[in-house]
Amino acid sequence: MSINFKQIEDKLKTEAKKLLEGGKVSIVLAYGKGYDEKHPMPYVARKMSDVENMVFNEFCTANMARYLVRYPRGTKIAIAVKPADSRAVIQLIQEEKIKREDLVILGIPVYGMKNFKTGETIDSKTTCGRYNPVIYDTLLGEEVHGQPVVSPYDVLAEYEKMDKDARWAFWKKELDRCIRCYACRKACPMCYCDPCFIDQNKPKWGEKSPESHGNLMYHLTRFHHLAGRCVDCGECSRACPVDIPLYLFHKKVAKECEEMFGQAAGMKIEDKPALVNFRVDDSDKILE
Amino acid sequence: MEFEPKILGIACNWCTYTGADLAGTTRLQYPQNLRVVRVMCSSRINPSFIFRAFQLGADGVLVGGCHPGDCHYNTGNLYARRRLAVTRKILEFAGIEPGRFRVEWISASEGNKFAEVVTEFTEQVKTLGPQTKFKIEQQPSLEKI
Amino acid sequence: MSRIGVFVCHCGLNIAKTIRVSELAQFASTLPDVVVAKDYKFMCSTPGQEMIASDIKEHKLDRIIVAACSPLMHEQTFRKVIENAGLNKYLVTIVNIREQVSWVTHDVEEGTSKAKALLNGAVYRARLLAPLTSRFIDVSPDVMVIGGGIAGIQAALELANTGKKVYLVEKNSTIGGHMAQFDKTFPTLDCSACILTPKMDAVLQHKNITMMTYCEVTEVKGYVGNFDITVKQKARYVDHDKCNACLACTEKCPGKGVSEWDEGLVKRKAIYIPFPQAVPQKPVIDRDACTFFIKGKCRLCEKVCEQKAIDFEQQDTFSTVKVGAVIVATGYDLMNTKPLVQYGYGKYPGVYSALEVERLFNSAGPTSGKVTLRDGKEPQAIAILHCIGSRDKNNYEHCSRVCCMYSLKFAHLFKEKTSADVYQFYIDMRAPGKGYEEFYNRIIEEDVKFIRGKGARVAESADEPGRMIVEAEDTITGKFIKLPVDMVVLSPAMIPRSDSKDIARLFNLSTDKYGFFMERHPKLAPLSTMSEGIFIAGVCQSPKDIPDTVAQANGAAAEALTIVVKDKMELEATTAMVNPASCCACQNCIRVCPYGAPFFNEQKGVSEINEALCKGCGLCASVCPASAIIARHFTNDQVLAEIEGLMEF
Amino acid sequence: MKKTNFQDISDLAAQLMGKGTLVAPVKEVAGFNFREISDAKQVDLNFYNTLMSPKSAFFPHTEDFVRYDKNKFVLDAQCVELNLKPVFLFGVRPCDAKSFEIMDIHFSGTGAVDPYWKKRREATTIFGYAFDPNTPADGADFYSTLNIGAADPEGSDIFMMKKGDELLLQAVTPKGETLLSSLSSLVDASKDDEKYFDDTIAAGHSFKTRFTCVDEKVIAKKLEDIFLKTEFWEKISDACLSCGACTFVCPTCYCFDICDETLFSKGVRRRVWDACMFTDFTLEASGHNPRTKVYQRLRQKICHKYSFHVRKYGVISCVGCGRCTRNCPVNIDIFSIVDQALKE
Repeated sequence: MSINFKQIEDKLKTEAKKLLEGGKVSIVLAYGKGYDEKHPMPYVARKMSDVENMVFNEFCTANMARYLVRYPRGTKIAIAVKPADSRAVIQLIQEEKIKREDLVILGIPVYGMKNFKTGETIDSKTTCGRYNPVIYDTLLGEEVHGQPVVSPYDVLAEYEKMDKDARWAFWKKELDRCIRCYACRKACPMCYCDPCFIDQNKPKWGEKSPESHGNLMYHLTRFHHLAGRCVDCGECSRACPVDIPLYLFHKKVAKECEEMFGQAAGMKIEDKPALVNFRVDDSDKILE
Repeated sequence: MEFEPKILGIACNWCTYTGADLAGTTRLQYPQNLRVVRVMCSSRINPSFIFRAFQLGADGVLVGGCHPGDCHYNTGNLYARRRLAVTRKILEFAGIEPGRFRVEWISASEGNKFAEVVTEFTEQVKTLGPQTKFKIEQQPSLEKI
Repeated sequence: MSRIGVFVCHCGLNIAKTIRVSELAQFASTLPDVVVAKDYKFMCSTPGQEMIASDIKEHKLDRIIVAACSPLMHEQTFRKVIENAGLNKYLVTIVNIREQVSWVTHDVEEGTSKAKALLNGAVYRARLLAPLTSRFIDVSPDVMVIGGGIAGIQAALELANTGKKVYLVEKNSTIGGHMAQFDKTFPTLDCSACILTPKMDAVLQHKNITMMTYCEVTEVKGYVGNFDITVKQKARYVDHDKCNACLACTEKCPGKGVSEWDEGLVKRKAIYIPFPQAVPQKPVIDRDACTFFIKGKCRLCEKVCEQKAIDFEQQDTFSTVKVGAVIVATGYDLMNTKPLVQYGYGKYPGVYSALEVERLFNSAGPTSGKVTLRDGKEPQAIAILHCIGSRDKNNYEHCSRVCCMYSLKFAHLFKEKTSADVYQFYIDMRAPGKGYEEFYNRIIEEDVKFIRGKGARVAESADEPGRMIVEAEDTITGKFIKLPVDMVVLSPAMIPRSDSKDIARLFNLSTDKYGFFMERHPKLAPLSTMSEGIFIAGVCQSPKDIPDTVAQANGAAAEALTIVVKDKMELEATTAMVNPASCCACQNCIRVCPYGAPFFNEQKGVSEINEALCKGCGLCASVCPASAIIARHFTNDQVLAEIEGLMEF
Repeated sequence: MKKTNFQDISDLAAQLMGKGTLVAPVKEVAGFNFREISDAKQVDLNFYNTLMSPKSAFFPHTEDFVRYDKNKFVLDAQCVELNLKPVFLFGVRPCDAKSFEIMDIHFSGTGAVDPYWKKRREATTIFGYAFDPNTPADGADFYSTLNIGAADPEGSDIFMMKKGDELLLQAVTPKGETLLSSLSSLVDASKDDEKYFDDTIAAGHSFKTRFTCVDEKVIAKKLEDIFLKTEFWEKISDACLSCGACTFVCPTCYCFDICDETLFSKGVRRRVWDACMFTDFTLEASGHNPRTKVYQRLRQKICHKYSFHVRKYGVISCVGCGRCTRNCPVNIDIFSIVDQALKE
């Protein structure tokens, strides 16, 4: 079995038309033509005529949940979500940024997506490794079964094994490259603060110039802010012009949060984000 | 000369800070490497305070709060426990020795525990040596092209 | 640019002994924005305060740093000083160089350099401090007193006499507490009931006191001046409005319950008043002992009640009262000595606990005041064992303070009522109260035998069945003693009420390791707690005798009065606020706040904070990813600056 | 004209390093970048174009202006003086070389002269490096649309091109001439080479990247006309994340922020790149922000480059290097937007 992208695209268009026509939603967040086939873009359909510009192929990696918070509260939105993206939607509902009843979720089961910059296949190494969306109203394609289930955290083993000095050397080298274009936070569906803490002058949390310590402060704090919230879509790393493997750190934090608090981000609408929650019987062992 | 670490303490007003005062009132002796910031509750501690402290040259950071269940603000330290646990994991994955960051629940009546923890933690940080990874060098680094 | 004045206190030699204070002041004067730096023998003294005030004027200072003792000690003092000198009181910073430096090291080098680092942190912080203005809120004029023992009764009466309305909450069906169980009180040996019952009656009669017996506090909302306290009225199954206290029901009732008042020595009815002088004089039904509740039939009481006051359908009811201040006087329990198997309590019938003996002496007690053993015989030899569980590292380290005295009282009463030999096994005799030493001397004269040695074990006598052997080491003679007796009285440790943890949780009180409520300051604020507007009195704070308890109750009443006497009160200004320009509407603050202070303003799409509910913990500020919440006086930039200052040197 | 074997570039590099600072393309994790060379073997000319533009040679990401110590008694502040050795900026593609001229307008051409830019420019000899007109262009770039040839020597002091396994070097300016004649590792080129050189330059002019050429005045006018057509701008910015990736890789974006970085009493006042796509770019001290919406910012960026800049300085502030398109996380293509605008 393989993913029939064309079929998904057709179904996406049919659904989008239906939804827009019936006035059930005022916008459809999905994918549209880019400057060439390999470079599709996030696309917002507002009118019936927009639907023709929609596409879906293996390069449609963007997490459309990122755009949800851009529209006024109460806007009726249909959104196309891949597995990780659906978790972002759930997480945003948990955080009361959007309401479930304002959304029509068009689920897309996928594997074998490709990074449009490198052409590499995207798998559990850089994303959450799921094949089917966690939540949807309509599924644009067949549920994927029979694909190998790989833990999204397997990729961490190599880094966890490292000696702490080596790990520091690794992160220093990676983070030192950061040019502070903030594509990571802008591509992130969960980063919706405006202004971001690092943009502030009072307090000035970290240096604003792209040097080691400011970069470190920005990224570490961002990892913390996303603890228990990161849905492991991997968009931050794909957005990064200098290819910093931010996903590794996010995965590590997500893994630890899952182990400590027994809950993964964006899996259940009823959950409360782990870091603004507690259990009286949380063990002190988590501090050791 | 023996390495004398700089240790930042962040203590909640109601338990650990009061406990530290009690250690003083009972004249318990402990190493003088600890410099305490008083906050109202351990939950006030923003993780970035800790990252920043290491950048500013802290060799260790000790956080003190009320025992879980005894928080002056009911549940503050229960949130703090989760947040600081994550802070710890982040520091560790970034390559900071976990022994440089510690959270202890010290009540207002535990002056002796305060003194013991400070003594023990100071010793531990001494063995780990100076913290150089996060520390910002005084000289601004070279321009980047 | 701020103009900072630094004032270094010697605290006599307390600080000056381990910190080179003049060097510290000299160092301070080199720090940025520091305009003047001085050291002085006692900053908190009048000349010290005047020096600060005059320097504020002379040097146009706008920030003051006092390096002295803990801020928990004198922050308020110095706030007042600078306020009187025309500065906003939040612009003073205290550097704790006594409790956290000079008292914890002997090394002058170390002490001085740590003091410098701390001072530098304070300078960094002080530069960013902002003046804060207090807000005023209306104060509810009423007071709640929790616990209807002598402490609660006294506090309630004092307050009521000033014209304030008092709610007196008692979980039992009568007020009176432990004192009602006593026969005589030391050292005067006046009858306990004679001095207590008039007060109980005064409570009942007082128009300003609402007695809430058989009630428990279940929820506390609000804050100083405006507490909303939910009280559960446990179902009594007797309508007290209808009941005329004829007590016919209690005569007919076939049910048998354990008499709490008689320490379980006898049974009482299922519908009962705890003791004849109980206030109110109206019965309640003990569900666990009532035949109807157990077997589904009986209802004898209902039949005999002419008032039709019996109501088996009654449910627990809840009511909320608004008060400005609360006095907690929940008293004590005696430690359960059963687990201390070496003393044989519960195993040998001849072993009694102190409160049981109180009941034996009492003419209204199970033996009508005759001292007889459980088998009805009069004891021939009695051993009173002090410090059972207290002054004991394995159990309770504290001294229970009253046991020596009541043990002497017991000895006297035993001598008066029996012809038995009475032995006191003590570690130290402690008789520090007024007339106590004299009482001790009087008992020595009464042929009571004192053995200085803690009772180590109570064993069955091999020779005389039914008698016991008390084993102890007489530490004066060094001899090991085995004394045959037929009655052993244990003086167990006084410990907080079993449910004091719940009270602590409800009212946000801290407790020490045994559960006694912590006072705000052991010397200077022994009746206040860390929770504003909540005061403590009596044994719930620490073991004490009746005179001390009554004195505390009066004190707590006066403390509570300082709050409710005013129409409006000033709130701490160190609350949190939201900067709407930065708020990202994640609503984390709303999710975490223990007090429900933040709320979401749908219209503006941002969180806001109800400052009257805010207690200034700062939790919201640290969970706010956008740093939009400003925790006043502990703002992000103030804390960061302080950390930077602390790490510089 | 001189030449050298392509294999022996490291010798040339070593020689340049002996004369000053060499800045040349180096292969890195995310692509090629201009770096100060410490080992001649690092220099690698096997690249299409670098990830970051070479503007950082004159306009570094951070440039310190003043270093100070807020000592209690004196404010010890010192201006940062640049003491530069001669700099050789090696391997600049024609479109990028063109960008320096556009940047000169802002840093030294309009009255206000930025001493740092000027000093760096003066100290630097630029080695241009022709695109190969025989290999197809990358899908993202469009320099020919802006009338820049694949092998334009304009803007370079010395212009280089690859011929087989040889590298030809031709002086373009007297500064280049002087340097070239002093480079002993090079040999003289032949007549053939000279012909090849001229032919390639000519071929470069007919080399076509994407889009057809449009008069800059027409573009400028059109953008001005539709400036207030909010619907259009909203539509084209639907995908934009409003990050700074495009501006930071752009060779002609010159906006910067001045900020102070302090540690304890010491501090530095420096210039840091800023991006008009950031929300706080236009945030005023009062709290007012004239461009809070993504479309406002993207419109500003497009109109500034293709309209306002033309009206003010007569030239488009874009060289068609395609970096913004290549590095956009959501594949926004800047000239596609201009193209759509023209069709509006």
